[in-house]
Amino acid sequence: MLGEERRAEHEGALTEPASGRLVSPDIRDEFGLETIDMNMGPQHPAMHGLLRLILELDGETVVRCDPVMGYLHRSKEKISENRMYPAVIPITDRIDYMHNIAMEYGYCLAVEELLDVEIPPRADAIRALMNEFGRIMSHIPSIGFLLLELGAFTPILYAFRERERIQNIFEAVTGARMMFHYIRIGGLKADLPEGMPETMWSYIEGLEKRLQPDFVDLIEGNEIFISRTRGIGKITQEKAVEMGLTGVPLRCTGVEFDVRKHYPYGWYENLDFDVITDEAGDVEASYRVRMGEVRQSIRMIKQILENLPEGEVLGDLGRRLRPNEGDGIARVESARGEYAVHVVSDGSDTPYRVHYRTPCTVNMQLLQEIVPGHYLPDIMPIMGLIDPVSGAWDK
Amino acid sequence: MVYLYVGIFMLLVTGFVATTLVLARLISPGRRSSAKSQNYETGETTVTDPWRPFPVRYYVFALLFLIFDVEAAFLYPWAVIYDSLGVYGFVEMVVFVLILAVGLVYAWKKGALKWV
Amino acid sequence: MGVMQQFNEPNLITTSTDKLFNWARKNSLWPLQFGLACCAIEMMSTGMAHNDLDRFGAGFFAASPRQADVMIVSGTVSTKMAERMTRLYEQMPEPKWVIAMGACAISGGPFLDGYSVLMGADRVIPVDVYVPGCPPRPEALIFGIMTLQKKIERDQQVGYDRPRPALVNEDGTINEYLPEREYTGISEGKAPRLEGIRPLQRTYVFERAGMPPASQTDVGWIPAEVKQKLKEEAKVKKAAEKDGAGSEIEKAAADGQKNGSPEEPADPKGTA
Amino acid sequence: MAVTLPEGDLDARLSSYLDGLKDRHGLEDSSVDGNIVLVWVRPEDVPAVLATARETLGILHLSFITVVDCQGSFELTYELLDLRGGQVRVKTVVEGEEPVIQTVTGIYPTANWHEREAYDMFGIAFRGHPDLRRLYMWQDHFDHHPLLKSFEISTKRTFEGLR
Repeated sequence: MLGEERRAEHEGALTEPASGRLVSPDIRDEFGLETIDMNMGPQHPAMHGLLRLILELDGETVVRCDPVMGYLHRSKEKISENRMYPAVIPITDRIDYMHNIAMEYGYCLAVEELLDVEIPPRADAIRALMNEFGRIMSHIPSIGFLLLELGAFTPILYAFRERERIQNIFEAVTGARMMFHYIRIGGLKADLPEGMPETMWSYIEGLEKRLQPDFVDLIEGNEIFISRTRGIGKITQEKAVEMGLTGVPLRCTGVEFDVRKHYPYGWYENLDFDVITDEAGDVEASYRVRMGEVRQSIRMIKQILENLPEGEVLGDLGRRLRPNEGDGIARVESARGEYAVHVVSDGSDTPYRVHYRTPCTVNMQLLQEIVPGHYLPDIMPIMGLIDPVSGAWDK
Repeated sequence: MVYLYVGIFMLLVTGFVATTLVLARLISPGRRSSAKSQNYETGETTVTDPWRPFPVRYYVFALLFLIFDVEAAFLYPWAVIYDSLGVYGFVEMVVFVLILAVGLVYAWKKGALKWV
Repeated sequence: MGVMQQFNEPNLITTSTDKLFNWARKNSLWPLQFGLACCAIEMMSTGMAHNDLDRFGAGFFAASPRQADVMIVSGTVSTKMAERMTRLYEQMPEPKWVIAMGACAISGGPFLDGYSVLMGADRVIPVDVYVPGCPPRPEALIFGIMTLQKKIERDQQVGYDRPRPALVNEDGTINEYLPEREYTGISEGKAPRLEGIRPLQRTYVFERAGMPPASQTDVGWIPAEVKQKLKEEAKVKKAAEKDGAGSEIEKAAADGQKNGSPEEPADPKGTA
Repeated sequence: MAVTLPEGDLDARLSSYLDGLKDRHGLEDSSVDGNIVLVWVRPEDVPAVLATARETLGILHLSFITVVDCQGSFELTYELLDLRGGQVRVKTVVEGEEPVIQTVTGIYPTANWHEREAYDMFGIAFRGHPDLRRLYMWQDHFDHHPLLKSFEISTKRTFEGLR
């Protein structure tokens, strides 16, 4: 058949030839059916970027799912080896372009651990402040994307309205809407413009009031949302920890692990917040965990804004950063999970090797384990559960 | 006399549809090419050939839908002249609906509605 | 082929219907849902309520290329994605345009020295409008779409033909974009740092025989006869410069013209 | 079916990890500073060390596997977290251009894609890996491993001239 030679050509992409086994073998004998292989390819609205899933379908049920990545591989690690230390920050901005500030934070912490330099407290506080704003800027649109994939168009409009307002705040503070390049090794680029804490404060109170009517009432009791997400993409605690998941997919199963709480860094020691976990481990639980984390971020921002320490913002390290030999590892809690950077330096101007542990790469393994057995349309909510960003999983 | 209006209406509809289709066919600067005629699979070549035996569930569902769609089509004209029919028309329609309900129950029990 | 395409040079029928069709095509541009990277997020916020694309009729992002008119290449095109992008471009119906959004789609952007990044979408498909920025602001994308609409206004149905994408050979099959050029030991393209900055010779990491020229747009858009005219002019100017000893200004003018970026491609239709 | 996470004071746990690992296998050298247990191990008993770390010591999370190309030998770093503040860093050095090392997917299934990425970028083959394919680059036609130091790119910048 035509399919046979074509599949030989794709041999590399498939783990083993389409097994042809069906979910319910009894139908097979009557009509001699076989499964069909299909591409949910790079250009697909629900794939959160460029991901190709080779699905083996029996009717509507997915029998086997094999993700193929690399369509947005931009060789960030090779470029990071080719630039001076401060020049790598714009590259890290483009790793997870929904929560950029955490990516810079992780890299700068790793290099600061190499240089073991002292960060002024005001810089630490503003770093945590902007990090939490970035988390809200990333969580609310991901809730919007989850709902958009289930067919509801209003939440994404509200989500991007919130995102526009936070982007205005980021533009006032850092100068850019998305690629901030704001956190520098040893501190920050510049202090907050005056009058900024007041605008942040008013925005946060407005957001807190708007959160309930715009998102929670609209989504929580919705019949379609419940029927499409409850029990879909169920993960047990052993499986989640075994697969190395971190961030929302891990916390929605009930395992309480948050890098800000258990491996504290920067200003997070003297902030009290609690780690949101849920028991069910399915897509609806991930929605609740994300919404809870937005509330925790609002609470943290208020604490930081209340007692913002004084002092200058950029510890001076001189123009030429040349850390001594050794390797610095730092991990940061980004909106998608534990993001770790391992910088190996050999004493020269450019890092010898930079390894980015992006949470999306690891959380994507969920697709291979969890998707088989679900219906084809259930892949969208599961992608909403993981909420990956293609810049992060294709380093 | 009434059927004249229906005839004009039919003419208008087919005329409108015909002109739009023919006009589109004429104006479009269509340039055929073999790459364009490949079937679209989100940017990739198809992994297996889609022309292969398809699960029978879809066909069974289509049949059931057809039956009850036609039943609904019969209900409309009946509902329009419902008041002039009196009890006799009402009983007649209830019997009709009941027969089809029996068919639905049979299909349900047989498991035709179970979506694997 | 449409009935208009039988004529091979613009005549009364085609020019008079041009205005109507261009007006219709201009105001209902359906972009293809082709978000690659960070620019896709900016494209989405352009499509959302705050700065709206629906004002230009371009708000409906068609999921499949069969219904799309504009392909907004928003993000980095990796070499693995080049073939898929060409296939999507081929599968779009005929009056189609391409907007290269963001520095990565224009020329590789911040990933210039990456091994797996295609240096600009115009290396494989002809691009109409470049929207610079990394990522470009939503207003910049809207300005890009308005420029495309101006371009569509001046469009002609039979005047010229779009160049064939680089990866599509004559019989229409699309071959994989593979940089066969040996990678190791080609780092001679370093820019001298100290004395006057010479423009860095474009780093043809992916140059190989039969591959497209520097950019599909420089060459693609000049119809054959106009290119012929340009060649003769250059030859004439070189001859004039050789025999006339010429004063310093004239030589400097020639010199300025020589190593500047390749001169603007002449407007295909010669109109203003 | 809840997952039990290690409790108790951090330093006590770290020292227990250290002696747990020490008496099981002959380690070259190991040290504890801050909250990190650094352990150097020969390549062949990496799976054994990780197995004891997972089963007996209860360290559940393998954060990442970093490969550093030291021009002739590869230095692998397995970063293990016990999700409550402790870090165990298992380091090995593998000689040779095309090294082969035992896989740890059996113990930590999350290592599946980390090892595929290491194979794709450095060419290290992991014996026993379920499906060792390239993760990012093309499957065929591309027989380079991009992150090796020998794989030069065309715009290698040098900074001697700068102050």
